[in-house]
Amino acid sequence: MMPQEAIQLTRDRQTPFMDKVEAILPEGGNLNLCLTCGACVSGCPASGLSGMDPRKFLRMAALGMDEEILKSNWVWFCTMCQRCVYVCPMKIDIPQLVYQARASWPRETRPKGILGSCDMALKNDSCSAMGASPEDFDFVVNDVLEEYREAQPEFAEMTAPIDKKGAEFFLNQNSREPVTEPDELIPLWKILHTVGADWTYGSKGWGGENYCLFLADDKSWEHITRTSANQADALGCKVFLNTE
Amino acid sequence: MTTMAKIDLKEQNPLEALKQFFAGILKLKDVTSILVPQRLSTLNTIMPTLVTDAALLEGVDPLAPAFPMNAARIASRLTRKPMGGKVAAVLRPCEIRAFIELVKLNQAHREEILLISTDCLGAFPNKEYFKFAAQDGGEETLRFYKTMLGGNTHEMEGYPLAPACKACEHPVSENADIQIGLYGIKPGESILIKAQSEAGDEMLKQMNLPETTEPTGRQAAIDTLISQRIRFRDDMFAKTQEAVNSLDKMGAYFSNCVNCYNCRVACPVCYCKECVFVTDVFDHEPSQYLQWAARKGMIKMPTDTLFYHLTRLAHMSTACVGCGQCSNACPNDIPIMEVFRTVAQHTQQAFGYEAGKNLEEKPPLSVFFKDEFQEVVGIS
Amino acid sequence: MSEFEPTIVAFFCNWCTFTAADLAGTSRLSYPHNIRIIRVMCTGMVDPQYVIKAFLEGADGVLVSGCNPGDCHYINGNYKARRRIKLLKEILPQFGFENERLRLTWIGASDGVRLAEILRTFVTQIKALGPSQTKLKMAI
Amino acid sequence: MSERIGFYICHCGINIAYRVRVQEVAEYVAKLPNVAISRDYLFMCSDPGQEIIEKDIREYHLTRVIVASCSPRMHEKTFRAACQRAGLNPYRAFHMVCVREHVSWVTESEDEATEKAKNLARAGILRVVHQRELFPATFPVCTNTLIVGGGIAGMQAALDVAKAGFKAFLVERQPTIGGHMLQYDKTFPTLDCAACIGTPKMVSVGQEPRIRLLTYSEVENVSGFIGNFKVSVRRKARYVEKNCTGCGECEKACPVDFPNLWDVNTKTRKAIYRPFPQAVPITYCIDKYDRAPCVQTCPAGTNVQGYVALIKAGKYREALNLIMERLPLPGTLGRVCPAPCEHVCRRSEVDEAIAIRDLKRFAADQVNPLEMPLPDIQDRPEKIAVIGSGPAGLTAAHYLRLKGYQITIFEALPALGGMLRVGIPDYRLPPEILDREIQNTLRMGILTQMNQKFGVDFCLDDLRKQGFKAIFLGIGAHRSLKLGVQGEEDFQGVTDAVDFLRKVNLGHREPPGKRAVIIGGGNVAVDAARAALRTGCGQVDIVYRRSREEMPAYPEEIEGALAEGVKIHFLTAPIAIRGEGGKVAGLECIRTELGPPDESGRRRPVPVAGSEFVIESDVIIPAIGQQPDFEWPAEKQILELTKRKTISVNPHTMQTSLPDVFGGGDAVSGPATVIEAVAAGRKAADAIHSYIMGEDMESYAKRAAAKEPLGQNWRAILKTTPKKERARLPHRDATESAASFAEVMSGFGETQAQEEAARCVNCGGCCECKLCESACEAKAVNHSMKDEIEEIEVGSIIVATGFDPLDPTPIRQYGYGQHTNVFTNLEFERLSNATGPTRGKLLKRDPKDRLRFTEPPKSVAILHCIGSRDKNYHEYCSRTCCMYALKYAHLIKDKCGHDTEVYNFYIDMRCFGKGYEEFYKRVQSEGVRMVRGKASRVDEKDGMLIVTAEDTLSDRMVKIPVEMVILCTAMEARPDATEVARVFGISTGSDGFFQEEHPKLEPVSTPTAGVFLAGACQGPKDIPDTVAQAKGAAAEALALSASGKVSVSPMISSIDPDICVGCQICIGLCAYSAIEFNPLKGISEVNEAVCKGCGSCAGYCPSGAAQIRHFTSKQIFSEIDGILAA
Repeated sequence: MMPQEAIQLTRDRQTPFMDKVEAILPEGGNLNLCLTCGACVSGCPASGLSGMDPRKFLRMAALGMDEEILKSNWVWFCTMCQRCVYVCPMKIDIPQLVYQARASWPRETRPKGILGSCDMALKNDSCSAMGASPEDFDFVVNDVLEEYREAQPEFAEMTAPIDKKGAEFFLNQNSREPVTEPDELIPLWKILHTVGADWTYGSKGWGGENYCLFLADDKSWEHITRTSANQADALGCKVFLNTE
Repeated sequence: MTTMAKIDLKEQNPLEALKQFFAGILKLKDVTSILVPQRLSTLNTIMPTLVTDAALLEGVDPLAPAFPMNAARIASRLTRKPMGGKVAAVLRPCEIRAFIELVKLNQAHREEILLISTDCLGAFPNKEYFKFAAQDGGEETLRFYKTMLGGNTHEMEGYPLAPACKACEHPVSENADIQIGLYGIKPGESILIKAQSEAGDEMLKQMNLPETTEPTGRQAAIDTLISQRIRFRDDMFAKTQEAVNSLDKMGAYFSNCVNCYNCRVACPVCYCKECVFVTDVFDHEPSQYLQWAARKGMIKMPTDTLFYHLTRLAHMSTACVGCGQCSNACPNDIPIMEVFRTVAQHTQQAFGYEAGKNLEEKPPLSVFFKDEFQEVVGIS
Repeated sequence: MSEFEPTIVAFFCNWCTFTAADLAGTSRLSYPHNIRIIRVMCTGMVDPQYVIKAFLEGADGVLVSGCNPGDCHYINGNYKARRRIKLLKEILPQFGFENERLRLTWIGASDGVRLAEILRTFVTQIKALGPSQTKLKMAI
Repeated sequence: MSERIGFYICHCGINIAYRVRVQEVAEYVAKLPNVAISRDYLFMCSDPGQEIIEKDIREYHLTRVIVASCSPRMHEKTFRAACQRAGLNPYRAFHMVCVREHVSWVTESEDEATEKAKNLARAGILRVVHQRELFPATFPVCTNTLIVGGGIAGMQAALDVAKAGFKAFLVERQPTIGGHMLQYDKTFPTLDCAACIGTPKMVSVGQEPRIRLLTYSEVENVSGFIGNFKVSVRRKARYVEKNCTGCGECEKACPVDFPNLWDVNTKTRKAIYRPFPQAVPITYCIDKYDRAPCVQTCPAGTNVQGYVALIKAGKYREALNLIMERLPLPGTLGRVCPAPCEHVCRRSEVDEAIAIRDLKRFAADQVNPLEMPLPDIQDRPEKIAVIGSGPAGLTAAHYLRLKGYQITIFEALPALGGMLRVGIPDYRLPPEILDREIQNTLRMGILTQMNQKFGVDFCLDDLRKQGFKAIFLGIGAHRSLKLGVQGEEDFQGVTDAVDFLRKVNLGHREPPGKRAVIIGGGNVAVDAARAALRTGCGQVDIVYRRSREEMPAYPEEIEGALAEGVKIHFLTAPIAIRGEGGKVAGLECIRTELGPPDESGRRRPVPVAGSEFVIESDVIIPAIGQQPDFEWPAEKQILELTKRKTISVNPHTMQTSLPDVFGGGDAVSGPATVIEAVAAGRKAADAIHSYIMGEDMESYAKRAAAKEPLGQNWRAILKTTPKKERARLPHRDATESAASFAEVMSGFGETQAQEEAARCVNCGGCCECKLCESACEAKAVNHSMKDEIEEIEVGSIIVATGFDPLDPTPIRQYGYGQHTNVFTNLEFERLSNATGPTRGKLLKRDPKDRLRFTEPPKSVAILHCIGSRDKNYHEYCSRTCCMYALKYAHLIKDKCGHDTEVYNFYIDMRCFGKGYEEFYKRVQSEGVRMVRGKASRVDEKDGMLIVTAEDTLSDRMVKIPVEMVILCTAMEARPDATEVARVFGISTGSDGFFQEEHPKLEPVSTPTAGVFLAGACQGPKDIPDTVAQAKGAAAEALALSASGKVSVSPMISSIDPDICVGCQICIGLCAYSAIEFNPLKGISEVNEAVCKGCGSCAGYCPSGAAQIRHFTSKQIFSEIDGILAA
């Protein structure tokens, strides 16, 4: 075994990556405050994967080892669960660091699964990561609804509106259900029906999952969120219910 | 409580009736004297007089369009300390409001004074009045009385009312113990005597005048007049605001000012014994003037002109009753009243205060509360 | 042309805001140099005349700052100051002095960080307003 | 040049000079008018620096001096003194310009800083020439010192003050001095026992004649100024007088248990207590709150909490005596009371209300009152008539007899007891219980006259003639209300419930018919139904207009009736009685539904059209209400009635319209509960006594009406209170019980009763059973003690109010409060302490009972920095935790054995004190495992606590199972620190602790002269630092006392008499009432001893007559001029 190579720190060693992230964070987000207590590590589900953990990641950023951390594929193991922030005594926003590291990857080199799902969502106005179109969604929802209303007379009055103007709640929907498990749409409808909620899906932006966020693709993330939000605004809904 | 009496006029002359009425007041058992405007025989002018002898009420004329001074200051002098008897004071509504302010500032006392107020017909600016009186003298009060009650409330024979009067929305006093009503009654017919307090009521009872009720149409006449005046006033506010809303304009507005401080001497609510601007705080070292001049190459002399006016606004605008004596007093004809009323409108509204309205309302800067004006604090 | 550098006269009460200013210094917090502090014992002694004087002499902004509600060393001086500032905020704008040039804040003795923040914000705001009329011209 | 100014700018080493070009500033100032000399120097505050000034003053004949250096709050005094030494009046001559805190330290650019310094210097030059001579006023100093807080800091300071020969007042909020230190076991690093070094201090404080100890007291208000403070101290009522010998007999007698706060709730104490055995003073203390809600709610004011506590303690006789202080019928009410007390019982916040009524029955069933000794009665000659022997009459008779009156009871029926006898069926209230309780009243010497109906057989005047001085009317409400339906009067078989029950209760037990229908939903209806069933009625139905939820009868009665086979028709109203051949044949009913609420708030039943139906029956028993039966034509006019046809009385005196006649019970209130009748009887008895004593009844009523409303300051219920199910009375089988009039429910067994009573959370604190009073030989217990306010005068004040440990419950990931064996540091201290719950043994908690401790742990994890160094809680380091954590590690090894595993989870070890690092080494060498990493969570698994952390040094995750976890919680400011700060005119910092005047140079002073700080109230610190600071604070106070005088700032208001116009607005604005009006001169004048110089007057005064010296308009204007002279 080779002895571990020492980190080369020189007087003018800079920490551009960390500075950049710090500039994004609102006041108080000082990434230099780390006490190196390790609480983040012991709460993190991705600790130890790829030989990396949140503390190490932050330390390396603090030492200016930008090359190493920006290359580490550990950032794609992070689930963005925010547990590290929750336990951190200094409230250090490590996920933001991870997010920015992801964003620094050339888009085409990012993990294929996430990348593909994000691209799918950009294909049409549904923003569905499975590429389902507004028409498909409309068909599936009405088909399932009709079938169920016939089968269950006590729910004969139930509705699952799409683009209902002025509804109180705007709901989005993980596209897995309409595409692969249409029957699983029903339980939520039943609850909404039973409590008498005035709700609607949107023909645009109904896709609830947001892989572009996980891809750290700001523009696409914004596109997807905006499509959804614009639809809710256009319908005049008061509350956006994110089901994802 | 309100009791009302009526005095019918002989030969349509209200002055004669008022003379009789004031003589009657002087006879009341606890009234020692009466403060009343009279036409001084030697001069063709009207000044407040303090009368104890009922025979010496010949020149009584509270209705003339002359307003040489705000007599609240006189009433304050008479009541600052116990006088040894009750004085009845015949004052215009704005004088009464100024008096109320002075009472709040402990410069006058309400206990030994009976406030009597005529419905105010307004007055000419002093200089205008002197011109007018010089060419006429004598009968003009009756003509003025008839003109003003006849519906022309802005001018007579080419002489306009003073702007302060044209903008005055308080032509009728609500605070006087006795209100002498003119508006809403056919001129020359009668005058209304209305008691508005316990003391006024008591007085009226003693005088044994024929009772009456509020003449129909009086309130409407007053309301119409007030709404005319509010229109004029608001127009005046707008124009004045426009005329002073920058340093240049403000400078131009006050450029005639020679720091004579006459405005503050004439002001009934400027109550300081010695204005801070004449104390040694403003007795600058000669070198100081040089330093100031050196800064911008020149200074206007005398200095501190705007400082003086802005300070006076801070000191008295919440108490300003809009009587217009400041404008009357200005030797260089600066329309001071207009600025002061315009600002007073803002400061009084800000504190929910109306000068001279109610003895119970504390002057805005004499009180404070924990949870108020929270919008003033902080920086956003 | 160099950037407009305003002059701001600040009346700080000895017990809270002046102490906070000391603390800001001790803590080496930096803020724009445009602030000129005049020490008063309490904001309750700030005569409206002081503010008028400062504006007429060319101040671009005036900041009066005292203790937080309930913390006034003299029980309630800060509340009295608030009324006086309210009064000035009714008068001065009539003559073209923008309302934002006069500020009242309450900054406690331990609020060094907040003090620096407020001073930064205030200077930025005044810079945005531009120089006061009296800065450039003689006031009569 | 009339003025000669010397200007000095300080480099402050490099602090100023690194940013401000000081030489340039000095050169600039030299050219300003009036400046005679301008210099810069390295350290102006140094002796040579000051000497330069003094020398210049003399040589250059300077009249004014300006120093530009640090904040005037720092060295203004220093330079003023220098000027004074050189012969100048310091206030006239000296002005200080701040170019360090306000310039060099906050400005980044050298140019800007230099410019700003010049500007400020110029303002100073202009200002200083307007300064005037001022002379500080000198006042004598009161040499007493007030010390607030009796912890180690307060005790030390008090002892030092006393040692120097001055008097100290030591005010402590707790009943004992000692503070947190006395809760600890050993102290680091020397491991000497806190009690061994702490208790001698406590004793010295207690015995020192120059220390006046005010424990259980709080400072409420401070006025005055340095050297002359006036302080009001609230001396909270201890309820035990000073002659308490501390023998502890009272504690043994007290039935009420509380968690002991001193032991951090790890064990219990009594309501009368002292926190720990060595407490100083030894005087006991009673923990009182507002009376418990049950006591407040009982109409009769029964001391519910008291008797429940006595039952728990097995003191049944005492319990019964306590009950009978307020009501003479405990066994009866223990069965039939609606128990409003249970509805407000705060145990329901934990699980369910205490079974109070059943406990009362239990107490009454344990003791036969007839076997108790007769009370000692002082006979009085006055005769009083009690008409009616129901609960109201009996109660009135009972308590009037106890006062000595000669009582005769007149009863219309052949038996005593009123509705208790003839209204309530025997299966609910066995006659032998009632008999026994009536007998107990009668045996005190009360006469009875049976079968005497008031208004028929006798009238009021008859009684007056017989010499009765007062009459109590308690004739009840025995007349049933009519149904008002068709057929009611027409057929045989309609009998009202009161009549029916009376007959049954008086022994006529033949069935009224074969099928009975009872109409109504109250207890009377259900009683009639169940009684009818027991007489052998084949089928019994109840018809009720509303639904079950609205039914006013007791739920258990409804359940009982249903179980016994009674059929209840809810939402059904009668519309007519059907008959055949003159006899009842059935009841025609109509279904109803509930409409909107009526005036009573209950939903109004609305008939459903077309839903009529008939219930066949031969007996119809209306039970829809009663009213009093007035059949006394002669007196109808003279006794006022209410609209509801009840007797009208004054609600406070129960006096009727006739002065000598009082009323109570159903005749006054209309049909109501037994307990309300008892309450009325009791109230009337008290009023009758006052009436006979000749008191004015109007003022009596006023006094009663003006009684203060009862408060709701109750003891908080601990969140850790374990749930426990409410005990239920055993039922007899329904079929069996429906067959006889024997009692349906039997009572509690003894264990069941005591366990049920133990569920009481004692929210009223002391239950006022007063057993302590009887137990005290010294007669020191005094339950009527009141809080007192003591005014004291002192010259200086030392605030030493200490800290609180952080409550770790909200930090959910560490499981405190969820997992039994997660301890806080203070809990661990108590565990380890010999006077703690385990007498010093380190034991685990029983998972089922937090108050029980089992065996020593075999492994322990100690978690550092809980709530410290944490932005979510406190950002500061609490400074003591590392060291006490090491101490715990040592103690565990020492007490539980060396094989016990101990882990310390730390971020950084901070062992900075004398001997601390050595102690760290020692503990490490004892085999304690140090894990460098903050634990992120504690989970419970298979009875073990799993601590998760990263060992950051080996870069590995660790999950360690342990049996015990100790959380080293932060020290934090007391929750009321802000209010306390306000009382003393000091302030708190952003960390919540009190702010010292200067962090280095004035660590014990505050901005308020004469008020000093000591100990952890100023910030987290350990015992050595605390003691050192206390000694420092004492030295400050002593310096003041020793000098005997203090000079106060001359910078106060003055009013120019020539300018003042006497408007007096300043008088209203002055917060200190320091201005008075002089009517002779017509001006306002300042009282210089009272004025504090805030300038509220000067800020208003339009003429400038009022000015603050040293802050005059002219001075401020010049400063503004200087700043703006660009």
